Amino acid sequence: MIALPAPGPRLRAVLPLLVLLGLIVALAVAVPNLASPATLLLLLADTATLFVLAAGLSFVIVLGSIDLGVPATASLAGVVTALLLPGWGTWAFPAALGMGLLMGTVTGLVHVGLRVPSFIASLAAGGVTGGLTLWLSDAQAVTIGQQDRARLDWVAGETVGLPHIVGVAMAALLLGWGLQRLTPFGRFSLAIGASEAATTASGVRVGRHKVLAFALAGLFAALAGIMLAARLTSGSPTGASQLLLPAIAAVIVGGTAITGGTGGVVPTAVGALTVSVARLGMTFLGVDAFAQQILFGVILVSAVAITTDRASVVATK
Amino acid sequence: MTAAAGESAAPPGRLARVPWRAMAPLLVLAGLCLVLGLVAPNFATTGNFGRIATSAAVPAVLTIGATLVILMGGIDLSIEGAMAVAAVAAALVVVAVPGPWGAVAGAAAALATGAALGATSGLLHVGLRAPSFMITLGMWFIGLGLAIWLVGGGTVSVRDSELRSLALVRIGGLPLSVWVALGAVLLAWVVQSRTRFGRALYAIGGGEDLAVQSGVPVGRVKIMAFALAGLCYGLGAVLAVAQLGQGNAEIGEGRLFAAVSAAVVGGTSLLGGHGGVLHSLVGVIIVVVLSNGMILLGVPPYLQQAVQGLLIIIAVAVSLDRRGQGLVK
Amino acid sequence: MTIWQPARPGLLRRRTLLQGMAGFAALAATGRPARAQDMPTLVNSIRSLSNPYHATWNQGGEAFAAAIGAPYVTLVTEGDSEKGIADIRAILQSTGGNAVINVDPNDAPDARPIVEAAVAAGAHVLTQWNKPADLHPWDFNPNYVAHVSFDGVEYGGRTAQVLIDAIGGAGGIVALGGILSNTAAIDRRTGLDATLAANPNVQLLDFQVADWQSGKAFDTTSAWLTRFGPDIKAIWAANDDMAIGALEALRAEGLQGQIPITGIDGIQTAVEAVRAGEMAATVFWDPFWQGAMGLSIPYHARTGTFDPAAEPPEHREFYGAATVVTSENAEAFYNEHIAATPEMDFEDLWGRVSGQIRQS
Amino acid sequence: MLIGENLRKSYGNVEALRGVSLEVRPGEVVGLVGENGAGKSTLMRLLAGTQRPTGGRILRDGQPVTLASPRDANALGIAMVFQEQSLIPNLSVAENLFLGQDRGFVRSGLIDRRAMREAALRHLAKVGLDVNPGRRAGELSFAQRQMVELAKALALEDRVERDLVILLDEPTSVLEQAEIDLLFARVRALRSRASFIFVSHRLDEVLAISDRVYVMRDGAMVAEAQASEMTPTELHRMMVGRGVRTEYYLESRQAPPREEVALSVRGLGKRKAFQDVSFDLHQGEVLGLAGVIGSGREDLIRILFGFERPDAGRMDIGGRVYAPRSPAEAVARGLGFVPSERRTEGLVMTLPLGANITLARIRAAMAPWGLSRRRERALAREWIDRLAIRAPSPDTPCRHLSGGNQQKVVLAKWRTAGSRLLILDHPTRGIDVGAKEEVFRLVRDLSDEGVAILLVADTLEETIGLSHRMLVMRDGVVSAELPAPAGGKPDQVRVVEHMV
Repeated sequence: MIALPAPGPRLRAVLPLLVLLGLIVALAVAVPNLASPATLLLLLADTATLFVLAAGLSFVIVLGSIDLGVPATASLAGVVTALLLPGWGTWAFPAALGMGLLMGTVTGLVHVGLRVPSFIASLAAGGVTGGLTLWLSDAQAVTIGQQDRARLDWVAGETVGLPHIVGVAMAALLLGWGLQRLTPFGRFSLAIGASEAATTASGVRVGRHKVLAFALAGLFAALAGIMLAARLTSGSPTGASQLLLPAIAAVIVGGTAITGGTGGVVPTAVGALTVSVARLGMTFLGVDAFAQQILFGVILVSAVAITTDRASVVATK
Repeated sequence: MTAAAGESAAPPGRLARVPWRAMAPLLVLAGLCLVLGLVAPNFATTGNFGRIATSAAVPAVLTIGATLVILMGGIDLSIEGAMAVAAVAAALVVVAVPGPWGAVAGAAAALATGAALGATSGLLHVGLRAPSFMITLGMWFIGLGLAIWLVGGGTVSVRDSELRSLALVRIGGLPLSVWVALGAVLLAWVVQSRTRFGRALYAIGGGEDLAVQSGVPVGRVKIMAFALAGLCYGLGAVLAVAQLGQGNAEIGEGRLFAAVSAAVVGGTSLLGGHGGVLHSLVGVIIVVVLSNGMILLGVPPYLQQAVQGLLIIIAVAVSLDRRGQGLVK
Repeated sequence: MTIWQPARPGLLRRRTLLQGMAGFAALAATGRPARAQDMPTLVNSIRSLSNPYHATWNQGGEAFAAAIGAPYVTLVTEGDSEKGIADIRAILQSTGGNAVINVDPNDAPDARPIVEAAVAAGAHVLTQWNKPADLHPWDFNPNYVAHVSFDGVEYGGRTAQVLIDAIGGAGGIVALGGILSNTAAIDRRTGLDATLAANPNVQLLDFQVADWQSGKAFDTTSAWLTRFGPDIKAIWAANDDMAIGALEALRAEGLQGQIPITGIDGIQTAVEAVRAGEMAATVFWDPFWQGAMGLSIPYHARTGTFDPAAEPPEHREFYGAATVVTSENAEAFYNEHIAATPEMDFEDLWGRVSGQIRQS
Repeated sequence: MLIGENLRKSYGNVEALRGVSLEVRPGEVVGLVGENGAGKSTLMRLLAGTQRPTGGRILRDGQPVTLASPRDANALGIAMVFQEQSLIPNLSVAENLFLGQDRGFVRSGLIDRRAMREAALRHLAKVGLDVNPGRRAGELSFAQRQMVELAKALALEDRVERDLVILLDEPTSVLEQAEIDLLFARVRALRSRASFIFVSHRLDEVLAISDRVYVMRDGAMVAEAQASEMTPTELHRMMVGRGVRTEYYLESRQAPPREEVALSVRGLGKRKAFQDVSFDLHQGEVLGLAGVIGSGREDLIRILFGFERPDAGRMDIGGRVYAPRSPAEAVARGLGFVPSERRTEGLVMTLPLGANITLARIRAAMAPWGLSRRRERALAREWIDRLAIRAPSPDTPCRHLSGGNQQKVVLAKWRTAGSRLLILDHPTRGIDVGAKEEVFRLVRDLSDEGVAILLVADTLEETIGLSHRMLVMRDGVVSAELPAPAGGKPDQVRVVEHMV
């Protein structure tokens, strides 16, 4: 087999990080008054919600599946939070996270139980969740009243200049890293993504881990929904609908292969930052708004071209 | 996805040889029409069927394009981008070229733009050996960006161009666009089942490595498939511009998931090798009849979204040939 | 074992080329680097440039920026609140606060973080359409200059009234709504309901959502023709794109002109339809005015032409004047606004004020 | 005329073919026999162009040729009938017959379906298969598919002027006796148009159909003789060489098994695979399953490990009913499975050594605070030493290991999981001789530790050498149960009688 001289595994793992640092340096050079810690915090805060959603998605992609329903789950969590805050107080947050966990588990069960491809199962589950959200919110944004806004401080607030939302994102990153690195579930997810047949033949309960991955995707999506609602002090039924594609891009640009078996939340964090820097960079450089879409598409295609591990791939579908 | 081992002896009797699995989508459609016919006011009228056909024309053409790619086991997310740039190109050319020739030139421009974008997706997919899911996602953004850039985000009106005859001139009670769509479906069926290229799609979907070994030019077929799919999206754009009398970048919004789910609901398997344009046509009709029916029944807007989600799961779960199913990713 | 033998060295060279391109594409973008000098950067933040309404808005902004020779930036939210806020924060950062922002927030709640960020950076901001009810310019003097909106309720009601008059005060009406949760969609529906309540013998046959898109409006209208057929006397649409979709659905069945349709936004295709008698009315907000004056008012506040704190409340939260375009004034309106490029007196700051916004 | 001269082929450091030459004259049927792993399939793949030799050359009608792909071979009139399925299940029989060659049927851009159907019927008639060419290949039985593949090979006739050379790899293993007779009749009838190379385990069949027979052993050609002068036993002796090498299988270490029953199976059956299988497997015992392909032994072990459910019968482990619904339940009850498809079912190729070793019992790598890479690496080093696994470091992905070392990692996986019952499915397939001996030593170690082993070996000799007791299966039924104690090993030919 004439192995294509693809970049070695060690280089491929570091490549996305190099691309990110390259972009940041290029940006700092192009727009001098940008290179300040304040901007960095600004960047982290603006990436936080996208990262948490993408991190949830990465659990599913690492397994070799996909979840197109996460934005609907995020919007649902935002609406549930806004609705329950007045009555339940801080209990609204666990309730919203619970809803996310529930919708994720349902998607997983449909995919594993009915053996429906995850692309379709999650698309359909997203439709159902979307309908539920519109019904719950009576089809309009639910604003969080002044008296409850204090309860949002753990997300929207700041202490000594450090935005809490970045802290929440860091916590999610740590939780995700822990789950993927330290637990059997994390190891089995990688194994299932790389070779489901060998993992099954080793006695691993593959179905169970798949449902757990979808449930976690739902949980993280709910957290992202809460973060979004807190920042905007209101839960909107279509709040996160535009986040799906940037989230998928973040996972892929970070180096997690769409076919599964590699990557996780840490590369996804790099990917999310790269997506934000690219979008923000284009705004800073005054890139003509029309060209931004085209540029984003080009960056996506080249990221995929770099990260796809072609040496062992026989037939890419 | 090899077939199930040794399940050859089909149960005796003629009825048994009818592949129930492949018929499932038709049964779902028949059941849906039956229920709606009874419950929804004047659902089963020629007028309504005509309107269903008119509404199904554009999605049908788009779904054919998506089906060509899905048959190979790939996926094409660039529908909305390709359609947007083709629609804008068509409108610009129609306005630029005076007289009746404007319409013809406009349609040609749309088809060419769609095919070009599709061919690019194919070249990148084959050349870089990258998953089609990601390449076409990138092309979606590129197409949309091009469309916005071409007209500075505005809308080009083609209100009184001959192109509109596609939507306004009726033959046998149906607008030309329906006949064009039927013609496209027929042509695609012929290509899919009666040309070497068409059979190669199934071969690649059924067993790509075996196809390569037997000398099927897999790379060329893949690029051709994406280009033809792009052509379909261009044709869809022409019909949409004719129908709405204007071309802008928003014309493709929301059409991707409708097209892919229609193909799957119709019985075209996402794993490749099974189904076809006729299956997908049934899927499109199911989706359009459902949304038409829900309006006739006055189903509240936010319930419609949930109902459509449930339908997709039921149709896919029913029509899945789980017996021969390998790993469901 | 790779059966596909792409052992062509060319592929490796192409990949290094791709990597290079991705890096430089971000850098060597076509835009103008933001020049730091005394003239404030004018910023228009709108939903997207792929819809005609906001495209005209953008042209208004460019015209005003050209008139005073200030750098001009367009930000698009693509419907993503997060991106909208992040982009505005980025511009404030890169211009060091020396900016004038005219923003149509993606959703009402977005206005709060945007205004707070602008005021903190010392920039001047003017919001349009959406803002939370409890957020007021006078709470953020002088930087939050004003909030301009158009009385969705009033114009939703007035277009409904045009329809009721056109059908002689009786019969069935169908209505096409915008994205369910958008404030503009909710206001205009409230106006429609109010007018309907005032006309008991006109009943709303059905209300469906077409998400501001003409494609969905087309399909919904043709389904209605089946369901109600001749009972439909008029079609009310929350914006022009959906009105055009409904019109084309009627034209497909040769009914154009027989059933009055109204839309809102005043885009060119709609005004032409009113002139041709195929639409009963549309409401022209004059997005060109919104794009230009939305920058001119806060710009003049920043350069001291007026002190926002001293302005009366109806100058801080006001409904802009809109023109209801009906068959009577369609011809004159077309020549003045569509045919000729409207020259605008950028100095006439308060010319279009038509009453203070109702405190809900 | 097809000649192979001094052909060599090696996979990494495993030398599959060590300088093999053979000759096929026009109209001749040449038999090719040898034990599993003797290099028969590798030789066939070189002649069919699916793989390229690392040494020597191939001559076609006197001209040296290079066969880069099956297409090149087809162009020279060489066609292979594959052992596994090489038909695309969702395409029709006719389409499979002419896959990649359908240019001739195109009339004005469209495939002339009637012409294709007629041509298909003509070719199918040549192999005596009356099946509707429109039916999907996936719906045919194994035997029918084998016939279609033969027809596909013969279809070369229309496109190549010269006489054909058709390579038949284990064609009779899935056929009933009637179908075998039909196949042989066809082959004899076609001798005027093609010459054949016939590879099979069934020595009597080879002698019946072939003019000349080649015998291969351990990657080399050891004999060539006229079929008429040979008997199956002589042939078998040549295949095996000097008698069963007692010490090669460490027979001296074959201690008698323990009394306790590890697994008892009563009346196990699966439709169309095997019926009424009963046996007891004792702790420390190696029970060998002998039988040719299609005897049902592969289906039996997949049911024992929970991949599929049986239609009849009962199983018990340690007195409790054992009816696994999934491999997970089998592992939970103490079973382990060393698959024949090492690269797809045995290991996760992209994961490192350590990760694979702990896959079946992740607890082994768990520290109180979570999965510890350090503990996993230590475990891996321990097994690298105990099993002499040649690997640069515990972190190398398994993809970079040789076949033999990969097999050791699989065994280490199940030793770590503490399996009390191990199913070995062709454990020595595709690994070098040195590694084979280490596997045999491992089997002995496991047996001494009381682990019960169910062995489906590559060669009869290996089964006899390693097993305490043997179950011989033929066409889905246990045809004999033979003891194979140390020093009292049954003679291979007697076992073969029950197998064929």
